[in-house]
Amino acid sequence: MAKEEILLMKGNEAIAHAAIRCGCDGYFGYPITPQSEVLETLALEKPWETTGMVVLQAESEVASINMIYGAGSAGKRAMTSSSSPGVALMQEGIAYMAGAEIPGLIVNVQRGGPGLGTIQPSQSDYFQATRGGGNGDYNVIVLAPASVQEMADFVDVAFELSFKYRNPAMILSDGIIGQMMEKVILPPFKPRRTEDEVVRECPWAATGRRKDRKPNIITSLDLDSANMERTNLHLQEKYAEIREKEVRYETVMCEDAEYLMVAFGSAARIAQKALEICRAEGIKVGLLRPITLWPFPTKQIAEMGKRVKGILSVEINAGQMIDDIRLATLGSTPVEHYGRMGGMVPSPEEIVAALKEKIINQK
Amino acid sequence: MTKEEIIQPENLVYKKPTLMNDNPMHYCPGCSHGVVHKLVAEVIEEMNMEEKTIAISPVGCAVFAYNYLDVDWIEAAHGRAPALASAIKRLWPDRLVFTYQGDGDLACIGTAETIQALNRGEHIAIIFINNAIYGMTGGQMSPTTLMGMKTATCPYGRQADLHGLPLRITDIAASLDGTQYVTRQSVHTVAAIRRAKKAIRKAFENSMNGKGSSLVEIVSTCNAGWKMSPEKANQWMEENMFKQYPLGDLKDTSNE
Amino acid sequence: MGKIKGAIIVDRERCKGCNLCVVACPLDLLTLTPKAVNQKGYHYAEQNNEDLCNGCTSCAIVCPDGCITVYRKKED
Amino acid sequence: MKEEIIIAGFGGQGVLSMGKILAYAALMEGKEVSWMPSYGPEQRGGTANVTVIVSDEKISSPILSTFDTAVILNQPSLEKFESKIKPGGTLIYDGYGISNPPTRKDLNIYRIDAMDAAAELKNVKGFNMIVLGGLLKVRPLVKTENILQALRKTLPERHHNLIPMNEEALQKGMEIITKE
Repeated sequence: MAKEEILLMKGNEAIAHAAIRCGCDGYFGYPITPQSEVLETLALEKPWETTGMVVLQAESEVASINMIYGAGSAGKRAMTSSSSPGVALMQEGIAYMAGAEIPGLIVNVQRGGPGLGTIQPSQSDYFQATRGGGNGDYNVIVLAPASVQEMADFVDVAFELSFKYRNPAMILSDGIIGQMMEKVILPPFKPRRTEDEVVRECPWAATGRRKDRKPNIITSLDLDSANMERTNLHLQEKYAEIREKEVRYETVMCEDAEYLMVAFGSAARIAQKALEICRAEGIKVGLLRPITLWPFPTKQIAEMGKRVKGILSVEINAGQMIDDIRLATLGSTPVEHYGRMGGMVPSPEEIVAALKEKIINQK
Repeated sequence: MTKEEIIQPENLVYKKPTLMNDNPMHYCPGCSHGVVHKLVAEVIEEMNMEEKTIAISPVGCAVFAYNYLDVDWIEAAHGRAPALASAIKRLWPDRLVFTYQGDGDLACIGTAETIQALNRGEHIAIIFINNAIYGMTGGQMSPTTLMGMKTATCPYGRQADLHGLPLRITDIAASLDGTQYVTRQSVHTVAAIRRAKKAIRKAFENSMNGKGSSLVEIVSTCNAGWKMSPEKANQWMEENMFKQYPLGDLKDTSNE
Repeated sequence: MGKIKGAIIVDRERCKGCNLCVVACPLDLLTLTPKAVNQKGYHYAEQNNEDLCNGCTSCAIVCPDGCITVYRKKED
Repeated sequence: MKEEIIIAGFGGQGVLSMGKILAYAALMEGKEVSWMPSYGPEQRGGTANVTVIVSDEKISSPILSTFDTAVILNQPSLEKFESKIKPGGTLIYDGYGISNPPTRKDLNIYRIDAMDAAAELKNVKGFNMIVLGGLLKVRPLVKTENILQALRKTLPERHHNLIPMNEEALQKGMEIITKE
């Protein structure tokens, strides 16, 4: 393939191609709408014949996440993808990974819930993704792509962060970004790490005990509470460092904004159209798009909160991120929510109307 | 000849394997786990795979196996060891990858992972300790608990209508096209231990020779859970367990 | 042909007194200490007759905790 | 320029692939594009629609509630989307199976009897290319040669022998579309 070739593909397909190109060692997944194209694309591309990447259709999401846990424990770059009900099943494995400090990538192409819900897009797994999701005090690094290009780009970003901090990372997408086609430039090829590189870069991994070291033991268990508290304190220190260093966000026309919309992923795309409509009417609206949902751009939103007359949190859910916005602004400005649920997607016009009703026209 | 004359390095005929460290094991006195741990360690040493072994421990009594054998270990979520092993073996094909699981872990919560990994013919070995009870949580009924056997959750004895029937998961494994070697052994006598060791060796060698999956069931005692002395437990096992779980190879296509 | 003589060392502190070696010894040469206990409170295994041991290793093989080391020498 | 298009019909009519070929051709002309399908559990049948946006500038929302142009291939889709076309916009519909034709007076309405034409050409699968030809006749968003180029890019090699048939279908569509 020529360098920098501009392609047209679905977000799900972009994830698969990016995985092959960014040195991913293994993909383990289970079919579920609307993300099945990830596994299908990998199966079609046969990366095991080119890069040596392993692709396996597992028996369940439970098995998939535990394959990632095993692969990551052995120092390998491994990923899975699923959609909301499948990711709910994976929470146990993700908690184990967080507890044992195992890197790995989970892609959630969200659909509406609760339960089996719908196959249509949603952002209602925000809490699950940003609060940990499983048991215990932990966090997962969460990236929210808003375009097919970002679906491709964030695979490597997520792996790098995941290995840097020895923490699971998630790409929190949804049926819109997963199913839509846009132009995309795939990332350049990066070879898979060699055995020596894995052993050198992951000295903690269970790769076979060389004589010059003690056995590497990967576990999240410690029955000694004092030890377990130390482990937790260590995790919290790590999370503090991630909060300090890894916040990513994007702003659109925030400089002169009197009102602010905060939206992530596909909702940010729709909100941007709403912004265009508002600006055409002379309403000074800005948009802040968190790219990392955890760590959340708390400081930046706190700053904006002091400058604007109100904030609308635009989410394709019942109002989840709004909690983080309110925690960031601490009452400095009114914060309201607009969203749709159950697979319904708000239109730009609905967002404009909500902005006027809930923020601009409030005295 | 004095004892001191005999106890000389050149006269050494048996000691615990080097891979088994000196950490005191948390297993109850007389527990079969210790014997199987020793066999696993001996086989790894005899195959010179100390530096190339990635072992997966379960949830259950063997959760702390990683404290006793000095190889690299990963402690899996309950029942998921075969999923971890599948991924690891595919990503590290030259490593010896095995799981060590009990009946609660392998035959109950992890049934899907067990059957699927075995039937995919993953080049892994599964060591299955079947003592017909949940040991670590205090002796509750497991899928392999015998009919009439009393446990904390079937205190009046296992009954078909209340609890269902004992699961012979090793027989299921033998029926799978993906398995090469499926055997049922025990470690209650010197002769049985020797046979069990051979079985573990064959399973490990199969996994290194790309010969599909192997399952070695060790019909074991849980004397504490069964509320018997270790000696009595062995006797009870011979009289009761072996009827439900007869010893011997159920399938061996590793030489075909 | 010379007689084969054996000797064992029991790691008393690791021993949990499970009695399996006692049962396994074909010559009935092992017993648990009637009174003495180790630091964990177990009556540990010891040989009741050191002269008769032939170093067959049965006791060591069945020991779940790997407490027994066996030596064997042919008498000249 | 920016054109916001909805293409809607029954599943199996080639709605999604028609949108994809249009988007691909626009992409090759250096345009920004987005292709957002309705997706459902049905593999065949049911209704299908796709929003295609072609623009000189970066596209914000791939999800729209109003459109510049609508290509309507069945009655339910006409009922759903007629009201969502911007005043002065374009509505193209296939007369086959439409019992209640469009009524709005503020639109440029075109009829294309693509289903009949496809039968006539003995190329039922060429239906969507006939429609696409009609669309390009009245909304020349991309060059025909780039549509053919896009077909070459998106069709598997073994189907490249079908490209001349598709070209014929495109031409047919351009010929038969009529303004109402």
